[in-house]
Amino acid sequence: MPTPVPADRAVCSLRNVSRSFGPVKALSDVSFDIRQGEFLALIGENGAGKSTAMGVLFGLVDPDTGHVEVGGTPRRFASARDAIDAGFGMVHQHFKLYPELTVIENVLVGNEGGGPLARIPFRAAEARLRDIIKTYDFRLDLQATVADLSVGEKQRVEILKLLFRDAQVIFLDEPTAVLTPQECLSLFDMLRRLQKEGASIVLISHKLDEVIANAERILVMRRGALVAERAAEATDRAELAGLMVGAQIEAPAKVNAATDRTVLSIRDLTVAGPSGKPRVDAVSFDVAEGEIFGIAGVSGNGQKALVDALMGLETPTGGTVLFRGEEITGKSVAERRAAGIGYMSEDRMSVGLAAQGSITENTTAGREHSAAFSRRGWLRKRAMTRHAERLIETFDIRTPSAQLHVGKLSGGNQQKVVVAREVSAQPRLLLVENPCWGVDVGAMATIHGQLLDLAKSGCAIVLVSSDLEELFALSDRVGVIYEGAIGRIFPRDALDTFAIGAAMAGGGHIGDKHA
Amino acid sequence: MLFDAALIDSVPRLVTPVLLAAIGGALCERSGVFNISLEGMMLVGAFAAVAGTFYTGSPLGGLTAALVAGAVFGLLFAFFSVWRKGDDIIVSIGINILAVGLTALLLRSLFGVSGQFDDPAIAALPNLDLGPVGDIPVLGSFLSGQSVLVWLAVALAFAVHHFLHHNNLGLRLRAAGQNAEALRTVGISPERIKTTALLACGALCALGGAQLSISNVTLFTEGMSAGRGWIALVIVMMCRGRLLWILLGALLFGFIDAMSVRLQGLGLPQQVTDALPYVLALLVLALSYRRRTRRAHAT
Amino acid sequence: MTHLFTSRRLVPIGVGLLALVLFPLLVPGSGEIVASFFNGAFGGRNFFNLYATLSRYTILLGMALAVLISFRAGLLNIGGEGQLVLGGLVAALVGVYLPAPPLAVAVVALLAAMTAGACWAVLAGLLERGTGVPLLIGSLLLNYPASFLASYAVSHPFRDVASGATQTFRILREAGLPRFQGTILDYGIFLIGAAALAYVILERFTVFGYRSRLRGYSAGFARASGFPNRRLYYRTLMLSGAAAGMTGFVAVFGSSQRFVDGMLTTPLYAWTGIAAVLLAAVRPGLVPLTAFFFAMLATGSIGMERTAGIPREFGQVIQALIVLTLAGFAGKLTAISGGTR
Amino acid sequence: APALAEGEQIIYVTPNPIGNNAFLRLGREGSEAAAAAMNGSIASYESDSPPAMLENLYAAVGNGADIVVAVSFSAVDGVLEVAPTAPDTDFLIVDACPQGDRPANIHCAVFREHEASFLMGFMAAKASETGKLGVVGPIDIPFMHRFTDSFADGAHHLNPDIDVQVRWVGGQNPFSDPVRAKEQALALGAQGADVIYAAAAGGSFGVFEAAAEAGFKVFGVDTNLCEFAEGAMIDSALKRVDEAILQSLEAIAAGEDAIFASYGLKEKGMGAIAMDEAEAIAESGCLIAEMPAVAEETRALAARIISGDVTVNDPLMAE
Ligand SMILES: Nc1ncnc2c1ncn2[C@@H]1O[C@H](COP(=O)(O)OP(=O)(O)OP(=O)(O)O)[C@@H](O)[C@H]1O
Ligand SMILES: Nc1ncnc2c1ncn2[C@@H]1O[C@H](COP(=O)(O)OP(=O)(O)OP(=O)(O)O)[C@@H](O)[C@H]1O
Ligand SMILES: [Mg+2]
Ligand SMILES: [Mg+2]
Repeated sequence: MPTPVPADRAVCSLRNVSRSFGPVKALSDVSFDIRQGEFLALIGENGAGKSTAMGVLFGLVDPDTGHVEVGGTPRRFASARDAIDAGFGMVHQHFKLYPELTVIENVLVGNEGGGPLARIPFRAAEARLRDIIKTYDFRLDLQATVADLSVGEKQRVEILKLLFRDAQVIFLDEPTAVLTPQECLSLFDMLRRLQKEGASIVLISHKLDEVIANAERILVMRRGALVAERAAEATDRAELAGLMVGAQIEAPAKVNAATDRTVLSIRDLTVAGPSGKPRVDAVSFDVAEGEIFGIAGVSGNGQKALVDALMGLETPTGGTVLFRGEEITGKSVAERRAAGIGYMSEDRMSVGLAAQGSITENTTAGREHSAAFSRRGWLRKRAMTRHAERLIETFDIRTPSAQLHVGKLSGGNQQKVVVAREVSAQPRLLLVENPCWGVDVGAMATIHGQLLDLAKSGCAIVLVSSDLEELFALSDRVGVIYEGAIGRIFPRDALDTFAIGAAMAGGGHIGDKHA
Repeated sequence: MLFDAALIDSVPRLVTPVLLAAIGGALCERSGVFNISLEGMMLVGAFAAVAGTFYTGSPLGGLTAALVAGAVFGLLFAFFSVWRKGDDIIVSIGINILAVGLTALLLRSLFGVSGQFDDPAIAALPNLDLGPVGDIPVLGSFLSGQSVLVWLAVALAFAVHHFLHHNNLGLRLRAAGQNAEALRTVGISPERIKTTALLACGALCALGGAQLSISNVTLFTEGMSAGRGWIALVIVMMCRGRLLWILLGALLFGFIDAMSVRLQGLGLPQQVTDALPYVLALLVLALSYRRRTRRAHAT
Repeated sequence: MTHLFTSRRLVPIGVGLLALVLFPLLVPGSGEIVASFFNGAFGGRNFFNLYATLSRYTILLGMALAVLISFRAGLLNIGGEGQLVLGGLVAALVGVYLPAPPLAVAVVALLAAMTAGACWAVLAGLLERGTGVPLLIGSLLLNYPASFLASYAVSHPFRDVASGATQTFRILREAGLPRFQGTILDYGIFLIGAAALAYVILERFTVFGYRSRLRGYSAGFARASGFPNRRLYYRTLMLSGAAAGMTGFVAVFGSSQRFVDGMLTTPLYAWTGIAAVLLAAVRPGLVPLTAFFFAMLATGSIGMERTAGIPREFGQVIQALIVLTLAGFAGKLTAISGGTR
Repeated sequence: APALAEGEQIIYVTPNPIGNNAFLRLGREGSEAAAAAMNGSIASYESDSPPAMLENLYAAVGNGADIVVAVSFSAVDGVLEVAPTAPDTDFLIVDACPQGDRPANIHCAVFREHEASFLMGFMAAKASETGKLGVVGPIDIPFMHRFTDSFADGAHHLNPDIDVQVRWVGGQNPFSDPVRAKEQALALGAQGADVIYAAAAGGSFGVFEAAAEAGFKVFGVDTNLCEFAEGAMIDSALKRVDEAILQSLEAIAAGEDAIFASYGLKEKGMGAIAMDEAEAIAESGCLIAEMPAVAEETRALAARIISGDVTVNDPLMAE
């Protein structure tokens, strides 16, 4: 343990740091301190430069100009090793885990101690990790293979890594995106305990409420620059949102468009899974024309398999699916699409889009064989391009040309391509998974507006989201999925964060699911 | 007619070159390098072993030369693929061509011959005589009188297995194969790890080549690896880099190879016995994958 | 077309060619070597070597096409060698034994060769979809039985008894592909060229091509978009195998007029085809150039041995260094990132 | 003998790289000797695959060869194609000949390898104590049966009950895989064969090593290889390509058209060390030097073959 330092003293700082990636200025002249024992939050739109700032502090990104200071003296981190040795630890936006190694091996990689040829210190590490697990009530099997863990458990492995090496400055890049409210609570509990023991915490999050609730000091970034600093107790949601975007954002208002004409009717739908436990367990519900049916749940509880079964990507082992009165249980994806079912996958880069394809190619997919885009097997390229250009116009996709590869678009614009394609197909039923993952406040508002408009025009929507705010803003009803089964279904006027959170955790108390 | 002492005796000799190369291939596979130039690296080793033995007069010199040459080729691979980010397959193709061309060229320029180089000065690797063990019927000739590399290869299979699972570097190597970027975030350069793996792979393949050229026979022929590196690659893919399986797989292939000699004696056409190992490999793969997928679905 | 010539990938080729020009200026005596290389690739009496290069190019382009078709759709079919050999063998058997007028013999042989290649490719596909053996491994392993089978066929049941060599009888002479007068180059280059053109049109302008291309970009996307993936999978493999089979037909009905054991395997056509496609980053527009590059290298270094007395191993070493340099400085390919299913 | 023409350019085209291939080397020596005799020039074009052969033939004509010496079956199609386009060039195909009529400028020199193999088989049967013989060949192709089958025929000529086992090297590099060849020989040895005919091209060296380790005797092919298997090699089936090429080129210079020459024991194109002069045998380094009785009987057998009293079947024509 380093000797205690008086509070208010900066443990580390960025000094006039700038960094560009090609034409993109990810950071421009950014300076701030991280103080001993404080809980700091960093917020900003997509691409504001938050992750890059952390990368610089952690030795992963070299600044073009400016430098990092540790304990008041300039330091150059040649690699993450130096940062780790300086007592820094980081939970990255995307997990940095080795899927086929065990939990203990994941923790040990790079922290083994001893030379490269020394034996892996399994025994010593195990004792220490058991201690930590007990202290923080982690519930992790050290010998489990990481690929088999749930998202929440993977998150805990990441944090275990930091605790194992006694990190004194802890960076967390959007750690709560995939956790239940209860899991979030326990995460923040633990972070505050660490803080009490002298650690500094730096949190990046898009969830303004949790930032205000937990952080002491909030830094706001916009387009690579630091634009504001606020004390948590002296600000509110609206102010922060305004600071982030540079303008006021209006969330689209929910209108109730649901009718009583049933579009989708699911009865006892079951999808088998490994180890005999079904991934989707006798799910039944109806969705009406114009209705948005939300599905809440910790990711990994079967929502993906449910949507896949509805789309024909997964073969159900039991139950029936009726679409507009007609049974479609065994139909193919193509048949479902032809019948008017659309799908927006959460895996934007490899399922929602073909990243190396052009915008034109992507906006045609699923309807390439229709008379609009082809004749007797020959593509009508002109029609395809015109269609793409029309969508670029109406959906405000920022691109120099319709022939650009979608992989070159920014995340928000990529998602707009998906939305444009699916909405323009005028579906009768749309299956949507986490449409706003990694999307900033502005684009989120646009996408939400489009989904609401679509519902108004009579389309039924099944919306899977791990973001409760999003579900609450859009849904007419919300079903909670837990271990493949949908238990309670909450009508719009009975939506309650904690009741839903409890249902997401299996109805019991915090952390029960992973016991 | 099918089984006799000579069959048992020949299995270790046929297994060893393939096994050594496969261990090297496994290191690449586990560290996330798709190296299909085992064949070329083996050929280089076979040449260097003969040249080294010829110049130093001792097979030890040959082994050293093979190790160095193999390691150099491993480094070359690493430079173009790991550091210059070249495509593994194209780099492998380049390395294979280079091995064929360079060995033939050196054969001409160093020894003034082409096609083949043999000379009384090329001494064979010593064989380990296990004394009384050699008198055990059948098993005796299998165990005793084999070259030191045979035992080294088997020991290496276990040692590398142990190394991967119980040594820090082994852990990092497996980690590099799983998620190289994650490794970077703990301050370890995946490039270095992969380079190490390639270095070892080159050296191991070269040892396999040495077993061919200064133990199985004591001469060098152009192209004398004769497809054994490809067999090793198939074994690595089949066993997905798991060493104990690789040991088994190499034994199986060696046994089939030795058997194919006998099967000709039964009147099977030579082309059929030649195709046998590959067809068998396909069958084994089909069965094992079938089980694997069925387990994934059913359980 | 401009993007083709500004492509990053062509830079190293340009640098390589530039080096070939600068090399002789800087190293005394090497000018002769470089000249003999280019003479070996393009010169000779009546441009004989150019025709030899083009003749090799025909086969390489055919194999590159076969690889391209499957890689483009994300299917790692590296069994081109087996498909080529069986195509050639079947073409030869039809050419020798079918009692029919020449044109009919040629057409049937072409179709039979394409069918044989397609079947062998589909076999690897069935293995993958039926048992889960990855296409990459299955198609590779199927190469060996194919070439041993062909070797057996021409050593025993179908061998040219009179010659005693391991080859089939000569095909019906009038059925062979016509030659350019007095050269080694035959009209097969038109056939392969037409096939390549047809593929480009198919790929650019048809629904099939659109689907297979996007499937190559992402298999998950193809599934979610409702493409008929099973059909697409087998059709692509069939097309790829058929292209290899057609190349076998061209080799047999073109210059050799019979199937000779080893004629399609020892020159490593299939592997060079893969290298050409990878070097072109699986981009159809670049493949003809990279295939030509390899054809030129091969013919040039043989010519160098003939005229300058430089051992071909030297040429091989140079070729290896060029391949390594291109790989190392042209960046990793990205186009075949899609899964194999 | 008719002299050779003055200052002609000979180009020697081989089906494989010459390397250490004794047969191709001898062919080159023959061509070189001929070139020297006529103050001409000589170049070798080595092919590495069947298609490359045709390329090399075209190149040879393109580079102005007066005489093209092309070796093996894979030259036949190519020569038939190229020769009519170059009426001023003479083509000598060694080891093969086109069927039927051929242009005047295509000449052939073929060998009757089976005759020499027959002698080897005879000697092997004489030398064997176990009554078991072996042959190792590269791949099972008809041409190689001139070695394997005729060796067996020779052995059976002496003793119809003798057992002859044939093994092929096979694999991916059958003509140059001493490692596999050695395994085959060791396996034969383990099954009791005490004399083995090494007809495995490059692989034969593996057979010689096996002989040294396992203590059996061997026979070689093409040239005197006894120095490579000292104390183990009895004799070699000699194939005098150099001699044959020289003779054929002389005939060509004499202006003959479409020469066909077959070289066997009679023409001294094929032979055995046992058939040499006593002095040559003594210096050969081969075991036959210590087996005068066997050598004597072999010479007698050779004489009967030459005179036609004993007919040696050609396995190539058998099927
Ligand atoms: N390695 C890189 N190469 C090129 N551009 C990059 C790279 N890393 C970041 N960028 C760009 O720099 C800008 C800042 O990215 P950064 O990841 O820091 O944003 P962020 O604030 O973390 O956004 P998000 O909320 O989406 O995580 C973005 O425009 C991004 O596209
Ligand atoms: N004391 C220990 N504590 C925790 N993990 C350990 C310990 N000892 C070994 N391991 C890990 O447990 C796993 C099993 O080790 P073992 O040596 O038995 O490998 P294995 O099961 O044979 O592996 P493979 O299937 O790859 O052959 C390895 O991944 C190793 O790293
Ligand atoms: Mg970020
Ligand atoms: Mg194990």
